[in-house]
Amino acid sequence: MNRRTFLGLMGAAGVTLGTGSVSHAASAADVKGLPDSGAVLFDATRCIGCRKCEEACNTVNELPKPQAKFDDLKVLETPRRTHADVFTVVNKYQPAGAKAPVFRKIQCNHCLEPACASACFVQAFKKNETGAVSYDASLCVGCRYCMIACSFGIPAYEYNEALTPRVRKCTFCEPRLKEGKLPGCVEACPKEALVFGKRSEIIRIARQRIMDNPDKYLDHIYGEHEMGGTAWMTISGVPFKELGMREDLGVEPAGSYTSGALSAVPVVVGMWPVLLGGIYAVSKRKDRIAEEEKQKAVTDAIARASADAEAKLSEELTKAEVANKRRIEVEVKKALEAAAQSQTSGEEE
Amino acid sequence: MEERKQRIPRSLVFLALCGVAGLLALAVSSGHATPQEDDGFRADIMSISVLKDYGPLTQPKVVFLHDKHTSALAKLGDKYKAQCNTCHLKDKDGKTGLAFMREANPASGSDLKKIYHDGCIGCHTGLASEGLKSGPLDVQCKSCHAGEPAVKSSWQPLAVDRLLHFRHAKTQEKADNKCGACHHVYDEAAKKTAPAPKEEQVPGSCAYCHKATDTVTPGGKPEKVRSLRLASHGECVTCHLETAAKGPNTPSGPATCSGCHAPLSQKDIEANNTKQVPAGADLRIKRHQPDRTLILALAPKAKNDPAAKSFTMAPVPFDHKAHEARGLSCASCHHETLASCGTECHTVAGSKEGGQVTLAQAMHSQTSDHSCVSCHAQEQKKPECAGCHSQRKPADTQDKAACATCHTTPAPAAPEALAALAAAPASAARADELARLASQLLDARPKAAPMLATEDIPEKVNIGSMAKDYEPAEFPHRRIVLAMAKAIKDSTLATAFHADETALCRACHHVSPVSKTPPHCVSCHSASGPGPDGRPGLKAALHGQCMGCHKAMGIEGKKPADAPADAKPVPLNTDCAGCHKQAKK
Amino acid sequence: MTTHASAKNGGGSLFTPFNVICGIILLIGAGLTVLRFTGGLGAVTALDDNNPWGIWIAFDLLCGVALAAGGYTTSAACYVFGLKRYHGAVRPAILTAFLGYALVVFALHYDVGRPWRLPYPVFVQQGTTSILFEVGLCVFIYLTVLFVEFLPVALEWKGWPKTRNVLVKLTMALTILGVVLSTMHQSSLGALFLIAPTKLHPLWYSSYLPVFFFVSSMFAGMSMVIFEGSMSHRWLHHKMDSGHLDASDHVVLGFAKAASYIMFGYLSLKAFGLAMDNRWHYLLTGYGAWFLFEVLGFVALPCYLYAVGARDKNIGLIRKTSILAVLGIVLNRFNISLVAFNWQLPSADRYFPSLGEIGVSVFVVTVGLVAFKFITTRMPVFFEHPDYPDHH
Amino acid sequence: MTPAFNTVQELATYSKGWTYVLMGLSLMCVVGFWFFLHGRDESKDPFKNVKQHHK
Repeated sequence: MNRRTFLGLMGAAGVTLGTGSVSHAASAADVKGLPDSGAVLFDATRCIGCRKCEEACNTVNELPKPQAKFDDLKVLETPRRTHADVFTVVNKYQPAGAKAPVFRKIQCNHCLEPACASACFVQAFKKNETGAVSYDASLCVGCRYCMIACSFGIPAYEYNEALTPRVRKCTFCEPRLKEGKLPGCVEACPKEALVFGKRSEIIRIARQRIMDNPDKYLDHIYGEHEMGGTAWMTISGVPFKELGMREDLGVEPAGSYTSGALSAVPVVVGMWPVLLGGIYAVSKRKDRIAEEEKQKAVTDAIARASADAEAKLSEELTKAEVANKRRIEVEVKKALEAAAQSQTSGEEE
Repeated sequence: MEERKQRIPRSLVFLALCGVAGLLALAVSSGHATPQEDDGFRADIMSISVLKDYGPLTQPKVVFLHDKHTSALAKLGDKYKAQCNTCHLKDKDGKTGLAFMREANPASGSDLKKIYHDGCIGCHTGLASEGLKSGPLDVQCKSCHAGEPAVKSSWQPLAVDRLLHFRHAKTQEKADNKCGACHHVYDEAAKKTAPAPKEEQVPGSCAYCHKATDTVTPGGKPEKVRSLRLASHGECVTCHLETAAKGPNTPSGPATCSGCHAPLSQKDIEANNTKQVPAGADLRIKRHQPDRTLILALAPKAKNDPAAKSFTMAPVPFDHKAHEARGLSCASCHHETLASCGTECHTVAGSKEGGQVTLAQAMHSQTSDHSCVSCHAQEQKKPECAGCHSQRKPADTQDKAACATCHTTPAPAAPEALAALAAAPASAARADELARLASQLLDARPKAAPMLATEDIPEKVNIGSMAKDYEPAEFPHRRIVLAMAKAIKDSTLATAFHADETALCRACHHVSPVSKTPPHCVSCHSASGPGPDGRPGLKAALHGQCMGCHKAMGIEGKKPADAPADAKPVPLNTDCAGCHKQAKK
Repeated sequence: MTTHASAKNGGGSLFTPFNVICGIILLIGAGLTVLRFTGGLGAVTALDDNNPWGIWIAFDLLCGVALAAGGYTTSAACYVFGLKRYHGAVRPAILTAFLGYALVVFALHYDVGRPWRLPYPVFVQQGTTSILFEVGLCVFIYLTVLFVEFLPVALEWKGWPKTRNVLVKLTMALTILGVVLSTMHQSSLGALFLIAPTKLHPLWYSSYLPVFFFVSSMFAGMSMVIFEGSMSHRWLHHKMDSGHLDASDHVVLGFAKAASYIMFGYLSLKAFGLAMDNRWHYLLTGYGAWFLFEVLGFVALPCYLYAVGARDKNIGLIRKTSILAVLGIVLNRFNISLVAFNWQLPSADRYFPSLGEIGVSVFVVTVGLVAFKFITTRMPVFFEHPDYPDHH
Repeated sequence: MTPAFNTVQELATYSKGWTYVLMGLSLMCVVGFWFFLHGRDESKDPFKNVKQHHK
């Protein structure tokens, strides 16, 4: 759809877009992604909402302790989102028809093609081999475009930092991964509602569970394809919408939505000078022609006038032969005057 | 210039309005992910799209709430004198049709459309003009042509089960037109249906003739047959209304959509059924069915060769009566015809009549709601069973030994005899013989599931192999096992299938060799976390078993009924210290 | 004339109502600035994790850039399309544009977390996939271009003919460069929101967003030139020479006509946008009404009124219409970045600007006004410098 | 009313179809609008402005 309407856009720019989309497609085809990067499966049918993962996350990342202790489950009554000092939250949902509440863990999904990375104008975000989408505060300008771009609404911002505010989000515990440890939350989960592994493996496991218990799970792995695929995936027994997960995200990576506009840019650089130069030349030329025509009109007029005068003069001369000298002089004088007159009037028209 | 001077203020006024409207609407709609808010469920949602028989619809379907209209009209009192006939016409024999304001569909779609538009909008405007509350007028198509209803539907089909049938039959006991009140046959002479007063005259259940849609069989007698929907509403609702008309003290059935099709009303109906039907009453609907029989899986080629010994599978003794007593109606297993499954349709090899569904599939299908296995699987969803069975994937429940639970061969009966019996044409004698053999097998079945001797069941188990932040959990092993055994004691199904004494053990000690001393969990579930194959680690396995079971049985946080007085309620899944105390550091 | 002007200005009392009001606003602004850079964004703004962009982006950036489009439209009209009688209007337009962009950058220093890193995307590490990178780059270059384009004015004022004449020779090149850059970043400001199809309301989201923004920036610029012209005429009439004065009516009529025509095209584009993505049914919702309010009330209506004004040579009507059109641009940018953005969030989580934010925005605009007044009362903007009679 | 679509292709065909219709319309309208816009312009003589300007 997007590509197609983008065609329209290019049409508006009056250019064939071969360059833009084709090269885009070709280069994209060569990219294999990171099938063996780290991934996590969240199984909503296993989660019991004990908030052990939140606690672990808080400790591992040395985040400030919240007022409510982590074993206080009343917190679950109100839906929450991630914040600068909360990288993950578990929310409680009461799906229509389900007898027991269902819980869902929210954190950065570590997209395969991250929107934040595609949106960041200093490349502060990067998808790594570990699977983590890491953030480099030493480059961040704090424009918060990443927060606009993320369709999962994950990145948060230190609004109360005066001079060194950072964007904050789940790090996938990348340092721990590099030490061969599990992410804090995964390690802490008492039910293995969170399982860590190679993405390819994780998808296989998820499929296995769905196949083994067809009436326990919906036949969909959320995150396998959403937004071009994410490292954190979810399987559930209730519709994902019931768990506050958007089902209208589509399978296009966020970057693909802007690639069209981006490939239109060079077209502008290439064509505008040409078009504008052309217009300039044309308008210049029109002025010149107009100028010339004006000059011509004037000179013609003068020429015509003097010609008449000449004619009159000679005719009078022939007549004058039969007349006496004085009368000739008189006539000549008259003729000259007439000529002079007609000339001036010629100039005027 | 002047006109402009007027134009501007006018356009500005328009704008102001548009803007205010926009703002208000914004304020209202802001933050609503979906424009439609779900306010409750209804059982009377009809979507009117008859025009689609005349070509593609140019408007979305009309969403029509039938009860809403009837109740609203009823409130109008005298304006509702005509009752149903306000919207439904009487035909020449004074029977009220089910179509809106017509006896038959007109030739052209536009006429039909006119009938509806005049009918609906006419009535609405009429009411509105009298200052009465009315439905949408013709201003905006969308208000009627909504396509999808804004409310969710709770509509449930209502099956006339044996209880309901019994209650209806009871009302007609004295009447000489007993069965005929509902059941009818086609009288060729009169070219119309005539009641079938006597049992033997009844051609069968409604579904036998009345299919999902109107059926026209050229040359058939009759040629045209109403759909089950039209038939049932035509008969039931009309009859209910007529009885109701006799006066307040003649009991009558519901005449509204929700009366029959709303889940709540269906609960009431069931409650009434059980209340009004005497305990010992014989509820069976006599359809020449056997009490007990033997389901034979005879290979096709053997059909006309009595001597053949080729059974594809040992026969299954089937207690038809017992299954009826479970509250099943004919339709629960049979399709509209009551022919025995194996003979014509679901043959061993499969046949066209049976939609190529073989006998084996018909009986074992996990998905169809007619098969034995799927129905038994439903039973496993009961709380007392779900604890164990929700944890096992269906595959686990089908170890091959289980086949023999149903498929058994009567001891003396030689295969030849069975083959001959199978091939023999249906007859009373054949039926009796099958019944005899079936009884022989059924009576041989254990009356109670075998159990380990109580002392062989460890009383308490200390689960502490990975105690770190928490002290070991003391697990009241024996009490739980005994409770489980007690819960399923009375179920013949469970008794039949838990035929071996360790069956219950395997609920938790799964996929390990059958034994009184099963291996420890840790021998398969690593204490260091999940296996690469996705097998749970020890902690998750244990938590999965306990919590999963508590949740599935719905006893989480509750005190089991038969628990000793001193027992504390089953801990919540999130109550860690409920099972193992926080370790003191 | 200049000397005289400045003398008069300097001589008169400083406490004119204008100066007093500006002074107060500037003081408040200073206060808020301190607050912002000691307490962080949270101390001044109503922004939160769901709504990372507020009016500092919606108004100061999006509207600022759009309304500063007068620069490239006017200079293009005059130099590229050869409408020489617009010459008198070029300098004010360039000045407004230059100030506009300067203020945009100025305002960004408040909105962005670490302002001193604003050069990073250009000089340290380039996030070339980011639309914002392109915007930043273009704005950065274009600001320079505008500065060079405006420099001659300052030089005439200071009286450095040589450099001035060199720069004037560059006019053509600079103009075309300006149009190229403007096309790029004006459209890219719209493209910024392409990445969030699930957050922006379908009526406003379209893969045409870049085109919408570019096209609307054209008539935004023209309307702004007309509007700003009428303002100047009110307050700075004494600064204008005959050349500028008779140019200005030409400009008003010509731009009204052009704007009206472009608006027509913009309207068609809007319709195509809806049609391409088949978004019609949303028009029946509350957002639909609001959308129509924007498109009919602040594009279609001005489009029509401009046309009428141009036909009747009705300068007054055109000037009034220009206000409507400018408001329309503001409304559009606000809708896209605030009203229709995050439309699916519950109303409790929606954003509404804090007084602090509004304060800073007002402050920024005031700074602009003051600068504009300062320059126009001294430099040869509305009049030709006697030593440099306009030659073309 | 939008009919139901089974494939993106169908949806696209539908919406693009309408887009083409609209394109046609706008092309027609733009002509009308052009004349409305320039309806009261004084004489079409191209040199008029030039002369005026030259004076």
